[in-house]
Amino acid sequence: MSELTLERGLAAFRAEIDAPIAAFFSSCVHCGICAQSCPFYLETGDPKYTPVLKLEPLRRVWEAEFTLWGRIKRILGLEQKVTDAMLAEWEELLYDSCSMCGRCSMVCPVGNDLAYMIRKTREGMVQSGHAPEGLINASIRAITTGSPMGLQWKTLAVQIKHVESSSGLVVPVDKVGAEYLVLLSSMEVINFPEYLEAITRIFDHAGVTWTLSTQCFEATNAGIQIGNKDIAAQLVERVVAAAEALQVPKVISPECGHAFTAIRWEGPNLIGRRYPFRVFHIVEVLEELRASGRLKTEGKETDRLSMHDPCNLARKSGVIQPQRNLMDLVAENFVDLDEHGKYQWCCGAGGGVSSNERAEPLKMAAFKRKKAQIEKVEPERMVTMCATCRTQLEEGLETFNMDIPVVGLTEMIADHLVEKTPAKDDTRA
Amino acid sequence: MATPIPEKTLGERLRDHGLSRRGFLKLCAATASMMALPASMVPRIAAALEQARRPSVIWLSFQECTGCTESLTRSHAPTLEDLILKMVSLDYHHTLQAAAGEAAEEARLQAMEANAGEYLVIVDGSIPGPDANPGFSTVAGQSNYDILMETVEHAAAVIAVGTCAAFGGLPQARPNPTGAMSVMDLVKDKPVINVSGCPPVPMVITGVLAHYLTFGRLPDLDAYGRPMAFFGQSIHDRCYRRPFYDKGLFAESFDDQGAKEGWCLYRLGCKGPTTYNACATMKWNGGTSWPIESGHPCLGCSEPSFWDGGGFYEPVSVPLTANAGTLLTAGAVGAVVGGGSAALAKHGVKKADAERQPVTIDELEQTQ
Amino acid sequence: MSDLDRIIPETRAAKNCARSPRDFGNALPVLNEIRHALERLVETGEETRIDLSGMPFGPGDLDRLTAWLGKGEVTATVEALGPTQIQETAIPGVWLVDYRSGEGQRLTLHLEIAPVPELLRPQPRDLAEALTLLDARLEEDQGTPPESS
Amino acid sequence: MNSAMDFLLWTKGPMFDIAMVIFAVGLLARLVEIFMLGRATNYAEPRATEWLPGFRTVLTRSVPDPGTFQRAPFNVLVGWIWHIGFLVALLLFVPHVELVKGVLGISWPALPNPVVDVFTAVTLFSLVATLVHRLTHPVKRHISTVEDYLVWTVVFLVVLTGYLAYHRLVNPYPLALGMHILCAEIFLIILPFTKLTHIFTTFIARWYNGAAFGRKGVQS
Repeated sequence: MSELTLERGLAAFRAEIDAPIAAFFSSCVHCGICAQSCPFYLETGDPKYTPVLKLEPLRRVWEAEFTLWGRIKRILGLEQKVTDAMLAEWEELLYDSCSMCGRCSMVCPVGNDLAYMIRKTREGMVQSGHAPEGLINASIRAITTGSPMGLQWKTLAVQIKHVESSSGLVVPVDKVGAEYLVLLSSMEVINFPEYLEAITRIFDHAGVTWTLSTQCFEATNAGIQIGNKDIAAQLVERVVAAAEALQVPKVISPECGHAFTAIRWEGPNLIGRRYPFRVFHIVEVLEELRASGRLKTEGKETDRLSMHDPCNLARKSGVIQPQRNLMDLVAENFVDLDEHGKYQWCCGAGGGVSSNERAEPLKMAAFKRKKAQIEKVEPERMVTMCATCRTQLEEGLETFNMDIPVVGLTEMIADHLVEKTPAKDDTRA
Repeated sequence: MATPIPEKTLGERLRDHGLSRRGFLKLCAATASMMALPASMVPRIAAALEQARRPSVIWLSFQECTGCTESLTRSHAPTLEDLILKMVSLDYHHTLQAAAGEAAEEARLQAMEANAGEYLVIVDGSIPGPDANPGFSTVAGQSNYDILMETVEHAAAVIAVGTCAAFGGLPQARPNPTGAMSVMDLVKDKPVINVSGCPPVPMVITGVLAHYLTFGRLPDLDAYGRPMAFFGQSIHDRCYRRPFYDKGLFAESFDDQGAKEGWCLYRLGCKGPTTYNACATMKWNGGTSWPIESGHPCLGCSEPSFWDGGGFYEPVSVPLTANAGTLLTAGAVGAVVGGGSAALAKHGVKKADAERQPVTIDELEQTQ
Repeated sequence: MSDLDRIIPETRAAKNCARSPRDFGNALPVLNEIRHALERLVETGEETRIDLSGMPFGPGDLDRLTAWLGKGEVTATVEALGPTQIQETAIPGVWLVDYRSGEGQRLTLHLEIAPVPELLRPQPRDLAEALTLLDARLEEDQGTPPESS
Repeated sequence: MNSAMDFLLWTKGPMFDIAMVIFAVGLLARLVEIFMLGRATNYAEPRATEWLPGFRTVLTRSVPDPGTFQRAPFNVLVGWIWHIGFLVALLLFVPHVELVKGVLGISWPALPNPVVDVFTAVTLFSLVATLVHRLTHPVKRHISTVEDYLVWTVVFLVVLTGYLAYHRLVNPYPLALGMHILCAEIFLIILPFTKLTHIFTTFIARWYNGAAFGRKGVQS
């Protein structure tokens, strides 16, 4: 029976090296600025968490096999070898202490996209058998059950019933030819069922046709987090198959950061072809509805609100202004954190850190950066649009005894929808 | 022309020739100036010269152009005439002596015998080395090398006058067809003083003689065996145009405004920064001017390998042979090498991709 | 070119470079050196000689210096090994001593900071022989001029 | 003959050729090694084109975001100062301009020597500061390798010998100049094989970074 080995890991590192990787490693001057952008270094003060150092295994393979001088060094016996022991040591650095938030990619003076390199390095870690247990289990569950948390359709079906009874609306399922296929994340289904009700009401309000798919409802991708193409591709294929089966032109990724980047940016490359549909984050869809006047709201939140931009949505996907436009729609006392948008700070839970139980202390340490940001602005509530971020914010704020509730943006929009009766008149007219 | 060892001191001799004490004092002032010594040294020089004795000098000319002799005979202070008559006994010099043929050579041998161990040998011109064809340069059928070695054997010291004698000069420039060598390449067991320059500043030649005469010993020398008094500072350091260099004001062509204003000639190829000589203070033609003052960059003629040290009009910082062609060729080679290296790497990537085993959940489970 | 032309500066050279007036050059440091020497002369009587031919002067520097020093009351010529022109500058105690060869070429040019330039004073050994010389002359009724030593 | 002038002529002659050839071969090899690897086709629907954001990042990445500047002001400022000083001395000193003109036939205006001198002195001080920083800052000390110190030494020696040569503080001058040229040649020789390649590859890296983020709608 086949097994994961160092050789497979090295081959995976090799296969991941492309022109940008070579340019990045060629350019690093060890200035250490990346550490100043990493919440894991900043909040622990341990220099081993310097981002560029986390890439050492990949760098060694690049130097030895992709440079002239490296080849000469290899002949002279000066090669720095990548060993199993080394990879075991680096497992913590590449998984526990990196949420792939990409902030280092934004500040590196020579322009290195470190998050891109971390993602590629994880490929070799998986192939060599050095991925953390929590992520392995999530991957296995995702493949075998369809959900990283082992959630079944029957659980979701119960949620759908609740939503339908509380809203008096129908949640469309397996509706061929709908405009949007809505995907969910297991965490939302379990922790934040209000999201499903919110989109049901908003889409009904705006007259959007949409559907869920019994074939695939899960948007999250454990393969992306653990860093393995094979698992990631299988999970993406499920989404594509479901969308193709229902012949939808658009797919909506839920309030989950990595799920969006997985489907939106990595997915087509994982399966090696363009999608027959387009992918949007729910915030993008809401913004489009708002801009086209299909979102009619009344009243505004009056308390002081601030917002946490999920890294995957803002910095890594360019969705920054839409959520602010939507906030302006429903909040009159909104204030941004000091560093926000593409320069926001990670909550500390992304990139698989939240699925990696072992990383719990580091995850909480990294949160302190966010905590400090929140303390500076002193909001009464925080708004966000990622279930993982939201969970982390709630846990973190509770840990530090800060009484600041966290709400999802979509629900907040749903709360302010104008009552539907006049809309019926409109359709009649 | 051979002279016996002078029994009288120089002071007595000069007075015999009718020189008054004021005249002698004046001679000393001129000598101090010539030796680049401070004027405060004049009394000491006077005391020393009073007691000095005339040395016998043998002048040998080899592969040379007579420019050095020309330079010396135009030395104005004191004129060579004075020097010959009053200060040294020039017993042999091809160009200047009256005697010719056998008699001339006889004069040299006589002087050597009469002053064995005490005479000075002045050499101008480079010498075809012991391994070169001796026929490249001969005097009276004798090779330059043989004459030099024979003459130097009982000399007190050798003064190599001019860059050819000091460093090989023009004859030694690549490809050095005559196997030319400098005096110090060949003479290892006698003190050799190099008075380099093409030609040397005439006062420097006489100054070295005056120093030997005055103090009875050789002057302090630099790493090239040149008298520190004259070669201790670079042209650049003593150049009156130095303030322009320091201010960054340069002539960029020979007729631009900078050239007319007398700005620094660095960009026109001036070798002043790397050249050590006394031109900036001693000047030429009776103190009238010197190359930089007349608007021409220093060629660096008093330095070794100056003929092979880059174009006269190339600034000091310009590499000798490197050019864009070399760079482009090397770049092209690099591209090919890199292409090979990258192809190899790319092959590795493709192989890794082709042989890639997908990760299965079974495999993941095993690592638990 | 007459000797006096060389020693007593004219404005000719200054005019030549008037187009590019320069407030630097190597004349100024010499002027400072003269000042220090003069100070020593006044305070301790120490005399100083400065060799101007060894200075890295640029065109016009020497002329500018001599122009600055100006011309004093005393001019003297010593005929020994060619002429030597001695010119007092406008600064008492500062002398220009221009040593020339028999052909009129300058051997060297000194500045002497002294009450009287060395060359003008009788040399001590000559002075020692002076009395003998005078006696010899008195003894010679015909008054044949003695040879100078 | 083992003399300063021979040494200078050796550094200006054969050694310069050797250094330039190794530099050109090594650098081109490295650049080809990078570009030939290429990038996989990206099938994801882009939000924007890559070219313009790529070039924008090439420029804008020279200036850090305000937050980073606040967190690492010393690193940023000293880095800026010595890079500017080094570039001014390298590109705008008259002898260097003449060198480029002599080798490549292209030239540009230079700065007055005293200005370059000030830049050089400041560069020397800031280079020392970077070394102190590297030796004392926990992150920099931790991530520094032998190569980092080697490269620092070579860069420092290039500037130092240049300064000494300009001020003629080493005698004889041909020795001082030869040392400076030799150090510069060592710099050229190690450039393609050390982190000094960033002089060229940083623009490639920045472009790739800007392009990757740009196609997702973020100006990185």
